[in-house]
Amino acid sequence: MSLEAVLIVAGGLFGIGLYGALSQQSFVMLMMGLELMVNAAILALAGLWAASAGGNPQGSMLAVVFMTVMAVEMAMGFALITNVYRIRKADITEKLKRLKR
Amino acid sequence: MTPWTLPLLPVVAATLMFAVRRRDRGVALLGVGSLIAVLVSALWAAVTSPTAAWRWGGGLELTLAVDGFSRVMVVLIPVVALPVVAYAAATERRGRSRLLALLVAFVGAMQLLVLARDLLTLLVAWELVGAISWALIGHDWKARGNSQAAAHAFVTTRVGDLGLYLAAGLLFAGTGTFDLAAIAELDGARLHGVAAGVLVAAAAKSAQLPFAPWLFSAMAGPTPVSALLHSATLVSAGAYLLIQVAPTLTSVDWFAPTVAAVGLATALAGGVVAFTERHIKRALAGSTSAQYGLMFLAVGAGSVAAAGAQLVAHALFKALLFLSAGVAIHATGTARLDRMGLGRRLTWAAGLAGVGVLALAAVPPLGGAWSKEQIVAGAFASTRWLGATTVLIAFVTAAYASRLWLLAFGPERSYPGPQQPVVRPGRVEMVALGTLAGGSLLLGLLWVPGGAELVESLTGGSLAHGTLGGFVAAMTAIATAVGSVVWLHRRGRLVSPVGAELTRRSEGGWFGLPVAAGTLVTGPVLRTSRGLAAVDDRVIDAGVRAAAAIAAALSRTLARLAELTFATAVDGIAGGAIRLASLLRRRVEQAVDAAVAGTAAGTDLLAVVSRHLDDRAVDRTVETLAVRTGQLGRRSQGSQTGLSHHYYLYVTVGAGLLALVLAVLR
Amino acid sequence: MASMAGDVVPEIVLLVGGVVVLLYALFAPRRWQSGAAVIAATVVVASAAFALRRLLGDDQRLTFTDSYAIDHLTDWAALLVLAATLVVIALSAPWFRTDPRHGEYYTLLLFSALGAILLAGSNDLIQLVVSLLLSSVTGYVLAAYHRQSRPASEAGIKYFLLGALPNTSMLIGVAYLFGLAGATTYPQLAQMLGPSSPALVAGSALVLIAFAFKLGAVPVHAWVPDVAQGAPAPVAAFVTSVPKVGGLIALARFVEVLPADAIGWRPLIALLAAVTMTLGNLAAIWQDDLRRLLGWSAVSQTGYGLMAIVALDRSELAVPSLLFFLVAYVAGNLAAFGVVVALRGRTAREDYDGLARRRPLLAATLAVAFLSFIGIPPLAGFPAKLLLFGVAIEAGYTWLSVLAVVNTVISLFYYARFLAPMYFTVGEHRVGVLSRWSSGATIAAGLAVIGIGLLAELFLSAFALALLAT
Amino acid sequence: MLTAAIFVPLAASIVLAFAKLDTDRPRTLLMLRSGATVAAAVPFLLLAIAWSRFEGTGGFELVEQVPWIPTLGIGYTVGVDGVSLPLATMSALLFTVAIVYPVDLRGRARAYFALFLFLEAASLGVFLALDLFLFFVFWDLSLVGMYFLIGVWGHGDAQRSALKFFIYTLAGSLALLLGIIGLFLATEPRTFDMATIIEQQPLAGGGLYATLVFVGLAIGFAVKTPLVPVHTWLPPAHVDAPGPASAVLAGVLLKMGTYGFLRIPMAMQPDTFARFAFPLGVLAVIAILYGALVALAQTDVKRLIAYTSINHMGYVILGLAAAGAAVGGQEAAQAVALTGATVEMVAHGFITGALFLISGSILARGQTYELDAYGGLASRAPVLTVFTAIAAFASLGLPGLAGFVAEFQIFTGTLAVFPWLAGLGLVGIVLTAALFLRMLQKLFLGPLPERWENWHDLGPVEIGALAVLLALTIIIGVAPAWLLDVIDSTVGPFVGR
Amino acid sequence: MSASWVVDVLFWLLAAGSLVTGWLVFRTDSMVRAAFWLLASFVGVGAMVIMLGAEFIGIVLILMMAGEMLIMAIIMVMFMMNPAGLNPMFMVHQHRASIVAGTTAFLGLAIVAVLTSFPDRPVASGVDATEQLGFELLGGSMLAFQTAGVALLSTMIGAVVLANRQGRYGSADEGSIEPDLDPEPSAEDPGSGTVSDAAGGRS
Repeated sequence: MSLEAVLIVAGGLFGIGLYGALSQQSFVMLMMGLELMVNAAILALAGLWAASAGGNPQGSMLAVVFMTVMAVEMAMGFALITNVYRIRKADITEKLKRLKR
Repeated sequence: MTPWTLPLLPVVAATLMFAVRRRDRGVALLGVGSLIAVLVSALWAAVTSPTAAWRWGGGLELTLAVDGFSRVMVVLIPVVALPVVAYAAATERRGRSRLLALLVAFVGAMQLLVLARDLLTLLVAWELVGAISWALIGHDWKARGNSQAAAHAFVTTRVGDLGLYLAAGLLFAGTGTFDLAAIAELDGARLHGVAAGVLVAAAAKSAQLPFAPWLFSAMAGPTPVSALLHSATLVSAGAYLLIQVAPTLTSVDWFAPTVAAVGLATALAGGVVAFTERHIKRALAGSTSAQYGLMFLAVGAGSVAAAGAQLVAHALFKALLFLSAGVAIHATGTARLDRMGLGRRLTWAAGLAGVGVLALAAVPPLGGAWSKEQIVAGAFASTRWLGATTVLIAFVTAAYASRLWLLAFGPERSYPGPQQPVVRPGRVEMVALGTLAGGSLLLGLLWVPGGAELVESLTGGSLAHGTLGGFVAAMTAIATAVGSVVWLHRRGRLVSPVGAELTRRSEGGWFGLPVAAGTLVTGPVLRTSRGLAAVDDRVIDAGVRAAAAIAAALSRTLARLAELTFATAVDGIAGGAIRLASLLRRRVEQAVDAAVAGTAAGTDLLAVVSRHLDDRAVDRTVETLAVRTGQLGRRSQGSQTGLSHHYYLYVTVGAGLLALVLAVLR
Repeated sequence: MASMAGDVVPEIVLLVGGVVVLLYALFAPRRWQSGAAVIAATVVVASAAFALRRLLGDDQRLTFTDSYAIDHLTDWAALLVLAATLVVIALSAPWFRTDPRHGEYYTLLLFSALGAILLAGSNDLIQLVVSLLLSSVTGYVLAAYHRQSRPASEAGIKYFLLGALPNTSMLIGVAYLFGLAGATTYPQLAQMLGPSSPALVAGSALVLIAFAFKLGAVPVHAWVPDVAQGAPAPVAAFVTSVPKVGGLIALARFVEVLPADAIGWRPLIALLAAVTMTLGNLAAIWQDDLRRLLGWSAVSQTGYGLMAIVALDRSELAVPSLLFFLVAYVAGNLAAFGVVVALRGRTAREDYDGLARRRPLLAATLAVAFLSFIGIPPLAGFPAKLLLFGVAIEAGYTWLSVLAVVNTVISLFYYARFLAPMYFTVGEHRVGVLSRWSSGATIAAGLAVIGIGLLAELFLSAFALALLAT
Repeated sequence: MLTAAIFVPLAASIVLAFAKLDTDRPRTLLMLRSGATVAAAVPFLLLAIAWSRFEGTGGFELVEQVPWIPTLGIGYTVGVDGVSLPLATMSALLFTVAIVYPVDLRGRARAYFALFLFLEAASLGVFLALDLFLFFVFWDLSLVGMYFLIGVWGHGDAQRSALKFFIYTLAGSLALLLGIIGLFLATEPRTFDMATIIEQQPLAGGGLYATLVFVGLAIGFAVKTPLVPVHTWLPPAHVDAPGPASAVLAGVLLKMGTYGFLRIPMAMQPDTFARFAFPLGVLAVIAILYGALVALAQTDVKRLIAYTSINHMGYVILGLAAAGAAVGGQEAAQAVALTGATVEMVAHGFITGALFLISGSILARGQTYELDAYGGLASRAPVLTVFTAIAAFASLGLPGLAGFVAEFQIFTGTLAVFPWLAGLGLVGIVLTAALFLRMLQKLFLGPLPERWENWHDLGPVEIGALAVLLALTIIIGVAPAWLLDVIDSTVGPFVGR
Repeated sequence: MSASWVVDVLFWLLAAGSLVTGWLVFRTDSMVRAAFWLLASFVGVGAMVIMLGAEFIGIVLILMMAGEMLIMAIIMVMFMMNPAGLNPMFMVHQHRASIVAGTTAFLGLAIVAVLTSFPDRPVASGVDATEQLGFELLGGSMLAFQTAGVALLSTMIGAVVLANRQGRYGSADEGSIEPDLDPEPSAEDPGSGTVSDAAGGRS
């Protein structure tokens, strides 16, 4: 369970998450991709905290902040999706292209 | 009293005349009166030799002086101008006040010219004379041709003015002053430049080859205008300048020969033109060129004094001849020599004109003969063959002079068509003619011993001692010429003599020189001008356009290549991960694609470039720089597809590039 | 503890004020909802007063165990943000009059301003992340605040989507930087971030991407025109200007931490500046929608602003030029959007025909804002451009200045596309205005644009004292 | 006093912009016009007083200095020397005349006069500023003012022409700005003050940096001057602008380019300028010949005059190039060239100003600029004819009129430095003669077309306005000492005579 | 870090688990199932975090995700079409580019992981990370903590504003649109109460 291994796994999660964020049409699925990316960040952070930062509590704090980011983004995302679904009946990105050029 | 009176008095008078132009009598009186005043002050100035200066600042100063030959000129000008203006006042009807005012102003400008002691003042006067002559020549402006002729005259003489600009600038560069006397201090290239400038200026003003044809255009003006222009003013300026400056240019070895050559050529050519021309004023104009050619020849031969004497003599008889021509034209209503023959009907006029013609033909004891003898002497003193040529010129001169008189004022020849009653000249006209004829006769006094010394002292030059051989040769030539012409006249072959076709090759006469000028100078300039204007409207903008187009095409090419690279990367990696098998085939395909697309892009670029370099038909007002930038703008807008997942791709690729840049650049 | 709280009084005032507004909005009757605007304005003024006091106290240092800088930059950012917020409040009050959730709007506005201020002061990765979060999340809601407007909802979600990806990606970057340095505060980072390594490159790149989002710089620029066009006009004015204040100053602090000899942040920022200003200008050329035009021009203005970052450490004037640019830009942007608000959201180009005759003052304000963006003296934009060009040249980036000049010329074209119909043609339609308040605030912003230009000394002499506290 | 010269028209402009006036009433309109004229004339009077107090010490005089942005070494500094004083005075006079000149106001009289006064303030500011920053401020403001003048009161494709003018010259002015910044960055301590920079000579060493700065400045001024090939903005701007605006554009705004050359690169980096003097001279000769040749082919009277402006500004640049070149022992000639260039700026202002005003009058009466549409007007409009003839002859450099003094000096000076360039440039004199005579002939001589039977001669206001300009043209042509001495007081020290 | 093989095996099992479940999120036909796969992935990561010594963080992560996924599932059932995966669902765009991007990101981060020599500063034994976090929250990072709190508060307000249609005065959305261009609409308030295209509609 070396640091490299942790970071590689985190990289894998990040890659999967990015794939999801880029490829999914549905807003919800897209956000799942984003969550996986946060997931990866937390894992990497935990690894680095444990191996390279000497357990600096700022790392823990950072992890809390990461989770806050995740929570806030998800909540806000859902609120916005709800809103846009209500008046636009849009649940995939392709339906929102009025604002362009 | 300063010399300023001489130029300013006429100018003020002219202004006044223009102001009171509604009162005909007042204008005429004012004109004549002012000229008399000028004459008086000129005589006074000639005696006292005053000087004056007018500071312009910035290192510029106008300096005037009445000394040397200008003592003669300041008197000569009003002397000639007076009868001419009186004649004009008596004969002209259309725009009389304007004409008189301009004539008087012209006298003022000319006075300034002869008073000038530095090149700046000279140039000022030189150009003013030219400009007023434009107004005088184009006096009858309602006919379109006249103003064109005036413009032609002005522009041609202005080419000569460049010579003076050149001379003035080089003189200043060399010596820090414009003083005419300072020319002697110059050396090297600047001296040559000054000499060339002076020569060009003088040649243009005095209607020497190759500028001679402008005098024909100048015939568009009323006859008094021609009389004044050709005699003591305008045209004489060139010869006057040479008389003033030539002595300081002796160190320029090519100057004198060139001046002589120009004069010689013009004298001969002008003589031929005068001999063949059917239009009386044009014939006289040709003779003017020829006579000034003679003066050039004299200057070139080193006989400045003879040139000066010839200048004075010519001024008097040429004014007389032009006014006579005016009388003749007035009498018959035509300027054609073959329709005249007024000898029986206008006896007095014919007689007075005869005086002028004799002077022109250099028949002793007239002053004209004296001065020509001096020129012959000078030429012989220079080189033998120059002397011989001068004798030939004397022959030609006598020939056309006698032809002119015989046709215009000689015994009436029968020609087809009804005899028209002639209009008789009025008293003022006859007085004017008489005055000038008197002046010409008076010059005969030069034959009196002491005349030579007087001329030498007045011009500051020296006269060559004439040889008897030269004199006899010249007299023989003149006599032969007169005799031949009379003989020809009897035969009725004088109107269209041999060689007429040669000189009248074209409308403008002068051996087709105007046509040549048109083909060689005016035409190309105008064509260039129109071409450049077209270029300016299209191509300079098009240059900007082409640059923009190239930029756009480049950006397009780059974008295409980038797209290609991106696609290649995407497809390549994805293909590798998903469908290994087809990788090779696809790669090859893509390479081909890339090559094709690259070529296409290149061709596109080339096409755009060539189209725009050759693009003259595109709406010229279109500012294509903006248009091209605008197209770039639309292209940029195109990136904003409105689709979030595209934006996500931008972000992702952008982040990758960011990392790359961070890693690579420092 | 008390002393630390005393360091951030302006921020606390904003926070408490936001809560007060929220409570008011929850309990006040509907017809008194507009009172929330008054309270919010009062809060802003109070906060600004405290910020001014902190500025005049001239105590530039770090606080909260080095995680927050209370130097002049933060104070100026606070004052600028608060001034902008005040104008936006004046613009919003009449605009949102019909909205039943009128009150909460101001809470979010105040919190968003707070986020921008905290962002400007962030001197720690943790603080940076949360400040970005606060600033962004409030922005999303504000952009979508017209809940029955299709464009607004679309703008909101696009803003969110475009923000979520960079903000998420940033996290792993922050983790790397933390791992490399073993700490999160900037002083420690500056000390510990050593030689170049892939983690340093990746971490910095991912954090910079988040900054690019906040500033609307390439490659995360796409939200700007959409939000400018779709969001409620006062909000558009707010989110295209206020976060930029916090973002640019935070970016300045961040890049100062990166070891310049290990990674090429300077050329990178220069490149971003170049691409951003060029793209923004090119895309703006044919816009027929004023708000969208302003959005694109906001993108290009970000590019200009980044020039000051490029010159950090290489020119004494880099920080003053950054601040002055922000002041000039915010004033101009508010004035321009203010005109849109005052004209009841009028945005199509043909609707501006002959405006100069119908509404001369508003037309003049828009013209002044445009000319300031172009950089015509003596308007505020001119000293800003002068300084930016100057510091870029001094930093050895002459090419960037030349490019900026070319871009300025291009920008003239699209501004003139609106100026010309306003002044040169005769329009026949009626032109309604929103309210006296919005017009007044707009014209005040326009006057500010002129005044800032003329009284540049006032700002520049003060900015000369500003430094990045370490 | 100089400050007042700038700010009186500015204040008047602001007052007019906000005044509530019913300009549809003829009485109000008359009052408005008179008021604007008075406001425009105040700077002229002030500058005339300044002229009387001018001592000609060689440095800047009547300096008024207030710190403005001391942090950046920027001050509000105005003052005059022998070059700027004549230019500013000429500008003030030309503005007064242009404002009083009748023109179709399109029902927006208030804005017209306000804008004109604003433009006057900006233009005077450019000539009077002794601080690079201030200089640039006024420089750009003049662009804005002219943009609106052309756009609103122009005719033809006015909007496009106005935009082209604005974009083109803004591009130039931004190049200039980069140059100014370059200069500023080189100073130590940092300053925008012109006198200090001239004293410091910050870029005396030359090198790439100095060259780049020079190139920036030169591009800026060349566009404004304009030199071929960056002149294409000028013809459309002139043709579509209203007559008085054209007069001001040619008479005042173009001078800013040449004045800028003299004031900034020549004075502040003479070494670099000297290195580029010959290429600049070549460009000038190209402009001279090109402008004249293209003008010769024009069929549109205003375009024709516009192109002669290019030609004349070529003379100015030629003189500047000669004066700035590094040749030993020709200081006297260089001084003459520089004086000539300055006189040409002043003279061209009066002459071309008059010509453009006349073209405005012609348009107002004939509704077209096409030369072929006219002819024989001399019989219907003698005053117009005489005035045009004087202006045209002045423009073609006839002695006794202002243009000659300038051109003679320029060529005299240049012949000492660049004889071949001067020789080529002289051809321009013949070409201008030809083209102006052609113009006179087409407009006024020959038979009168029937449609102009009822042509009105100039009105009293027009006569008065033009008479002022032409009288000065003649005065300068005949007795230029008062002008030349003032210019010489600066020029002499400038070339180190 | 413990050298024992048990830990290694456990780690790799968890790693493989979270990666595979993460992948399955985008490979399932049902959003609800996707949500649970995601939860599973998070649980794996949480476990790994705990193994790394940050017990508190790991547990919080798991708990939080559990709650969040439940909410997510509910929302999906409420709003989205095809919530329960009744029909096969595979809605993707720019698929290849996404794969490339994901792969490249992974490779890039793997390079970072392998090539970077992170400083070796392991956690000192006997340190209670949770306790330290507590001190950090209320000490050094207090401002950040407070800021995060404000962010959460804002999120709550925002979510309510956007998602809740009923306010204290009836419909909370009515009139939440741009003002009309015309100050006095001629017809009887046609804009209010209906969905408006007012602003961007003219794009």
